Amino acid sequence: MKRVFDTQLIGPFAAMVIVAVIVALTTDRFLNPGNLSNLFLQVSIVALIAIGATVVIFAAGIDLSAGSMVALLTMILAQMLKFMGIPLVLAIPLILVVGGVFGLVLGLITAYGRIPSFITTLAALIALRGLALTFNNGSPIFSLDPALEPIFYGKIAGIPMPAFYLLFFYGLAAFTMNFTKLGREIYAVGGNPAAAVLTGINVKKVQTITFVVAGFMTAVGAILMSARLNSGSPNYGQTLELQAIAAAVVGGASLAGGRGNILATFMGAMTIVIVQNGLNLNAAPSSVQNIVLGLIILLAVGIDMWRAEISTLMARILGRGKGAEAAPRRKEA
Amino acid sequence: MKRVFDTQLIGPFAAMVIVAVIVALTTDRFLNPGNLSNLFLQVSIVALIAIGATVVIFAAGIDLSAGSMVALLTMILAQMLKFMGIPLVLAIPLILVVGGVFGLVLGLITAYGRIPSFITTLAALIALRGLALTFNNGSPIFSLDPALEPIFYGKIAGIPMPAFYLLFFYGLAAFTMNFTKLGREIYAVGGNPAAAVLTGINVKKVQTITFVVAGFMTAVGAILMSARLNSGSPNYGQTLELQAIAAAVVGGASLAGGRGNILATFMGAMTIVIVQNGLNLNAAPSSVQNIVLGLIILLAVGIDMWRAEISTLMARILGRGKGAEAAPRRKEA
Amino acid sequence: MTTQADTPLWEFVDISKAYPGVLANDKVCIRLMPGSIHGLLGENGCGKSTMIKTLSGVQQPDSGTILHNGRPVVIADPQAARDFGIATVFQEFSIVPTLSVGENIYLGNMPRSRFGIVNWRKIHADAAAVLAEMNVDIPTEAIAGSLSVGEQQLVEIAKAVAINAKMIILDEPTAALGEDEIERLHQLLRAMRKRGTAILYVSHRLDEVERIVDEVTILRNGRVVRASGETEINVAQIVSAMVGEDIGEHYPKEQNASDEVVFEARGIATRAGVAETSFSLRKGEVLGLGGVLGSGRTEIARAIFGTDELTAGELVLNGAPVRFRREIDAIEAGIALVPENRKYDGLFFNFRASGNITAASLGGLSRFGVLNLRAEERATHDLIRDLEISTQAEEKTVNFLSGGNQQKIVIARWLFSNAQILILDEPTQGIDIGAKIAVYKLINQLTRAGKSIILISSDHDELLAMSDRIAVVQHGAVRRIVPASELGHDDLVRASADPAETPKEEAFA
Amino acid sequence: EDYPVPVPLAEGAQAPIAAITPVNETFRIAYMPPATEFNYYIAIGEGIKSVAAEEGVEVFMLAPQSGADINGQMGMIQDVLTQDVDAIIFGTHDEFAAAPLLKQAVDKGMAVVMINSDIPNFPTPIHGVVGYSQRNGTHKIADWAIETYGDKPLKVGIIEGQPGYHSTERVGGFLDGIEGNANFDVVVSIDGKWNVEGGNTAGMDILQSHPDLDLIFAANDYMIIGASFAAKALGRSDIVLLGNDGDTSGLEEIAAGNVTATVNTSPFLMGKAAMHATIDALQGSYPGGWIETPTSIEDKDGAIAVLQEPEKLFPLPSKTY
Ligand SMILES: Nc1ncnc2c1ncn2[C@@H]1O[C@H](COP(=O)(O)OP(=O)(O)OP(=O)(O)O)[C@@H](O)[C@H]1O
Ligand SMILES: Nc1ncnc2c1ncn2[C@@H]1O[C@H](COP(=O)(O)OP(=O)(O)OP(=O)(O)O)[C@@H](O)[C@H]1O
Ligand SMILES: [Mg+2]
Ligand SMILES: [Mg+2]
Repeated sequence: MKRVFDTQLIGPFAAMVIVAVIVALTTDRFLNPGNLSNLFLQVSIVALIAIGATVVIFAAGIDLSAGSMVALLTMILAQMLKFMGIPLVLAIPLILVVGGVFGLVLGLITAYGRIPSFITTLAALIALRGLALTFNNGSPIFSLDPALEPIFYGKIAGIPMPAFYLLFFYGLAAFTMNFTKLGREIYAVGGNPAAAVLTGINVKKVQTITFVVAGFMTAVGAILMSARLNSGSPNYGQTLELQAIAAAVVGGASLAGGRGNILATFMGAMTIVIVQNGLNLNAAPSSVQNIVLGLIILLAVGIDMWRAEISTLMARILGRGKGAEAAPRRKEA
Repeated sequence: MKRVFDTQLIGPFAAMVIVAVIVALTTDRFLNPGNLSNLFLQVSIVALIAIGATVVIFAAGIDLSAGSMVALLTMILAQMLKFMGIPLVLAIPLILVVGGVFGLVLGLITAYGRIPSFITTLAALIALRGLALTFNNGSPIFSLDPALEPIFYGKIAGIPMPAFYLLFFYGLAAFTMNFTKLGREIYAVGGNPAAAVLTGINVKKVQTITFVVAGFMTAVGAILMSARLNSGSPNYGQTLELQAIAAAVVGGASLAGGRGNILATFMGAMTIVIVQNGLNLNAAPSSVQNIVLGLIILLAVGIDMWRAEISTLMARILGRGKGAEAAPRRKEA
Repeated sequence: MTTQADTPLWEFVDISKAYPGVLANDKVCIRLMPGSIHGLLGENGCGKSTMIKTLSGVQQPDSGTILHNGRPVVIADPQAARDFGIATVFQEFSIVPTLSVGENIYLGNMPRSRFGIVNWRKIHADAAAVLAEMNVDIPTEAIAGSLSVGEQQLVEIAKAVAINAKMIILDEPTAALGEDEIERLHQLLRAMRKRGTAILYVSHRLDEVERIVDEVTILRNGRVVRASGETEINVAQIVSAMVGEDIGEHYPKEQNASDEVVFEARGIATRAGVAETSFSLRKGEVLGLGGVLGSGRTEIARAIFGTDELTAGELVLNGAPVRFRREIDAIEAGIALVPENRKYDGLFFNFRASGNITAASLGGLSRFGVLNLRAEERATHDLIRDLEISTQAEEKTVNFLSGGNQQKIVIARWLFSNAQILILDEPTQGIDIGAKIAVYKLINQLTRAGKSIILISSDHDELLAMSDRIAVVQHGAVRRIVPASELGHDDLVRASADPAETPKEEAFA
Repeated sequence: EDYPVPVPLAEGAQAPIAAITPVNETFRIAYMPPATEFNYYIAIGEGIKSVAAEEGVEVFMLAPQSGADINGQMGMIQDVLTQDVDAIIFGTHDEFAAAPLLKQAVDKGMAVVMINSDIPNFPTPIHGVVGYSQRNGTHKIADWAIETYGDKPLKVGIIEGQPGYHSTERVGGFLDGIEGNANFDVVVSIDGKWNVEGGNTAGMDILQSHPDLDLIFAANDYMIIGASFAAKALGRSDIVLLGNDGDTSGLEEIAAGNVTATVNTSPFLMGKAAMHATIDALQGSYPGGWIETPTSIEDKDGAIAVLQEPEKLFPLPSKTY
């Protein structure tokens, strides 16, 4: 467990707590239980998609396609439920498979086609939204299936369903990254792909798998989105990929790959959502929300990057001389 | 001149011509002079912003902020013209300075703050649009100044004004990149920053300059956008940064930095616009436009990446044995 | 025809491998016997690493047969190679800098429980045991990227040792090691040989080849020019076989030193570890810096070059104190640094020779910021001709050139900048004997022209032969300066690695 | 009266007014439009605020920036649900997404009023709907166009908004209006993404592919303003340009002669009506139902007349007319 809850979590955890305390000080509505359970609803979709985004980043890739893929998948799900008469119990696994297959295609193009993932997924960001628009003449499909809503809004023992998905998928992801061959291979591929090849790791396969994971988690997010909004729309999920990447980055994942803790991504996502919640509770305009989110991203990465300088500075302020130890420098991504 | 029009231009130029021929075959409206002059109007804003995006990419950075910065700058310009009574002749240089200063700030954070440019400009992408929304309650500002429109729609000797801006700025950029110390240093920094430091190049300064260029060119784009729509709006320029990057990439710039020809970016932008124009002339829905644009990006990079394999294949098809020469491989970005 | 004991463990027959445009291996045959150290030698680009990649399952040969204990087999991938008991230390670092030392050692081969769960305790315990066996003191929890280059190379070797292989392949394992570390590696290899391990060994350091290798195969242009047993293990014979001609003196040293002091370091120190270092450099002199791995020679170079800020002391150039706030100040004062890793710190692979050669002199090559491209081409052309660099360099980007040509281009950069003082940090690392001699001749040419050189080299023979005086560096400080002629190989080893003064964490325990 | 007499909602769509239980002494009301990107909703908000100031009621606005960000809007509604808010005045691009959350709001005793809509059967019962008839407004402008230009054959282009209720209704109303008129020939219909930039691009595109267009109808004022620049650029000053909204900037463009006419829907007045109705609902004096706010067709003269009454507009005109 020491391995899962390692020191890399301290920073993101501290950031989350500090932000929560600040928000709690500005409004007493924050700590109200109803609001706390809201946080899980709010964070769920982006946090689940961020698992995939983070795994791709661990392997030194980037996935810009999630937002458009969510739109496309909600449209496909809506099409299946509303116009093709496919029952929900069948449609859901099908969507998960479709998401995985999209990820597989992106992964194959990236890994075996040797195209930088930024390009592959940028192309997908553009093309998949186009594809989403080809369904139902580009109109949203509303009112899908009453059984869909409880998937998002349901509760078990008073705990909102999304909390369980988060627990399950983050648990699985943390286990995989820390205790399985695949997880370690992902870090190795991200840390030094050339070395990974020479140690017999099938780098292209591992890279491809990370995109399959991303596609699958995007499908999970798309199902929750459909359930929350009981509809599919080619406009859904705009900038969701950036939010997912932001969560990973605020959680300390290095865009250069090979470094980071998947649980920190959850904390990154929570930090962002707590800030947004706090701004909502204080009725801040959306302009302020954007500005604050931008600054948080910058600050989170900045603090991580300047750790050595900051600790030197702290040491100096505390009068302890040059006690600070230099942290290994991140590579520029 | 051999240096400016080098072999790197052949591919993007061929792509542009092939696409133009295909479009011309599908509709006889394409070669109509009115339509051709329209192409310059269509391409101008994205092609001018793409100069900055490309220069940043040459130095191995990435600029995601252009779209939001356009929105903010159109709002600032509108504010100045409409509510602050600043005359146009003063407002335009001011906006160029403001754009340059925004670029400077992003460059300083990236280079001296050692934050990956993806992060800096992602934060800016989010925050600058928020900042744009703080002007005029987030509402667009219309009917700015009658003298603004001719900047975009005016003609000299029947040639639309944007053609002159393109000529001027691409000329200047091509000259700078190929014939000046700064241009060479940009390529050096993008090619190997560590080596650049050891050859006495001020890497941080050069990186910062590329962002100043990007900010300045974004301001040029914003002025044209304001002139085109005679208004400012916090919604303008959405995904413009991606279109600019797409132009650079279709033109063959390597995201890993150090490689590419600035004039090829113009051809990349033209290729994209010709395809869109062709689809419009054939009344294709916007869904198809997105899908085709995604595929073009993928194909352009793919062909560049697989050059060695393709020429081997061609040689084999033409029965010339293994005459193919190895092309330098791009690094994965 | 042979006895059982003479059956090769591995036999590689007529292995060919082409890359686009080059036939890197042309019907290469090698026989590897258990309990024997087999040298695979040849000039840069002759196909050694290509052969090794094929043997390690990284790539498949275009044609040829591989026999394991006499039976034909296919080494499908690196995992298959490992299953055959083959362990490889590759020329390119295959350390993952973001992972721990322990994990690196077992990467691709992690001990796991029945349910496929990674057994971290076992990884660290076993890794610690391997490092102990190698007599290396590195914590297994350390992040590999934070280690020094030499330590990383040792972890690299530990990866191969950990497999307990029947055959171990080492591709230039000593390029980043000092004399002391090399000796320890040799001890380890001798122990393995005794255990019956087959060893394939690649090095451009022919002196160490002479010391350890039992038999050699020599390649030229992808072909075997001397098979095992056809050449005696002595440097002169090996060299003539490699290069195809007799090259005479290996260290063509010229004495060009004068008495005029051009540069002085007076008690300089930096945060990177340089402590109270003083020395002087004379016109036309080669001052060698000798020391063990991590003794801080590179750091002294960085301090002189303005990369690291001085915290004490001063630099004196031509009698006047100077202060370099960054590299460009040093360059403008006529100081040059050829970094120890040309690939990461030296070359611009996106440029042809011209861009690489002029990179440090763009200011002088331009007026009002506009470059004089014609002058650039002319100067490049002349330097390529004078330094006998491959003329391909004029048209193609430098990633197509051999290591020796690449190194010459980095040095040419400083000839073009007209530097008066050149710091050469491991200038012959990883380049073949022919290219080394070219670099030595270049050093002579420079000193003859009145330029001064600070030479950092871990090849003691080279350092002793090419230097006028040698400064012994320990813990970031010059301990003493001796004329090279008064120092023998053994003296240098002893002087630089005085065990009484070497704290445990600095070198091998 | 502050607003026209409400029309009853569809069977089962009316939430009981009596069940509204305000929790605050001074009412606290959330105004939650689908996006801040449309000036239109800001204008409605100003109407709401002006009444709030008169009546001493607290009101705050919470909305995502983009109308496409429905997920973001749902998050905001959720955040408001856990607060001590007495009423929600909302508009949304996805009724079905909002329904479950608004049901919770109704169940909690909040007053829930939908703005800028004419939907009689919201998926969950709510207390009121305020807005003009989307279909009638554009039907009227079609009638006006037939009357003004219908004496000769016209080729018509349509710029739709992004697909959804508003686009369907407005375009549908226009098509209903020209239905059966032999002189109106719709030759092209494309998406202008509701904004000026999109309208400009769409205008450029349809004028290039159909250089013979005589009339363009766009589903909002922003898009027709964008299209007007395209027409000007292509030297088509003769083309008839019709919009919808009565946005101040739209009216000013009409007054300047750049756009021909629009459906004036007076968002500022709509906001005032909605706020009055909401306060009445909280005080139990609102009967429930749909308040239809009036629309009118304004050409150049009409637009100038409207602009001469700046107190009914937001934002204020850029000059006095
Ligand atoms: N991946 C590759 N693609 C194309 N050519 C290659 C590749 N790898 C090696 N080569 C070429 O194959 C030839 C043999 O290279 P190899 O690396 O085997 O030489 P080497 O003997 O190991 O040289 P050195 O002593 O410098 O390490 C060289 O001409 C080299 O440029
Ligand atoms: N740019 C750099 N930034 C941080 N650390 C560096 C840098 N360059 C070198 N070092 C570190 O400095 C330490 C000492 O370097 P090194 O081992 O090369 O010493 P040295 O005495 O110069 O040895 P040699 O020259 O024999 O290789 C190493 O840990 C190395 O990683
Ligand atoms: Mg080699
Ligand atoms: Mg060194």
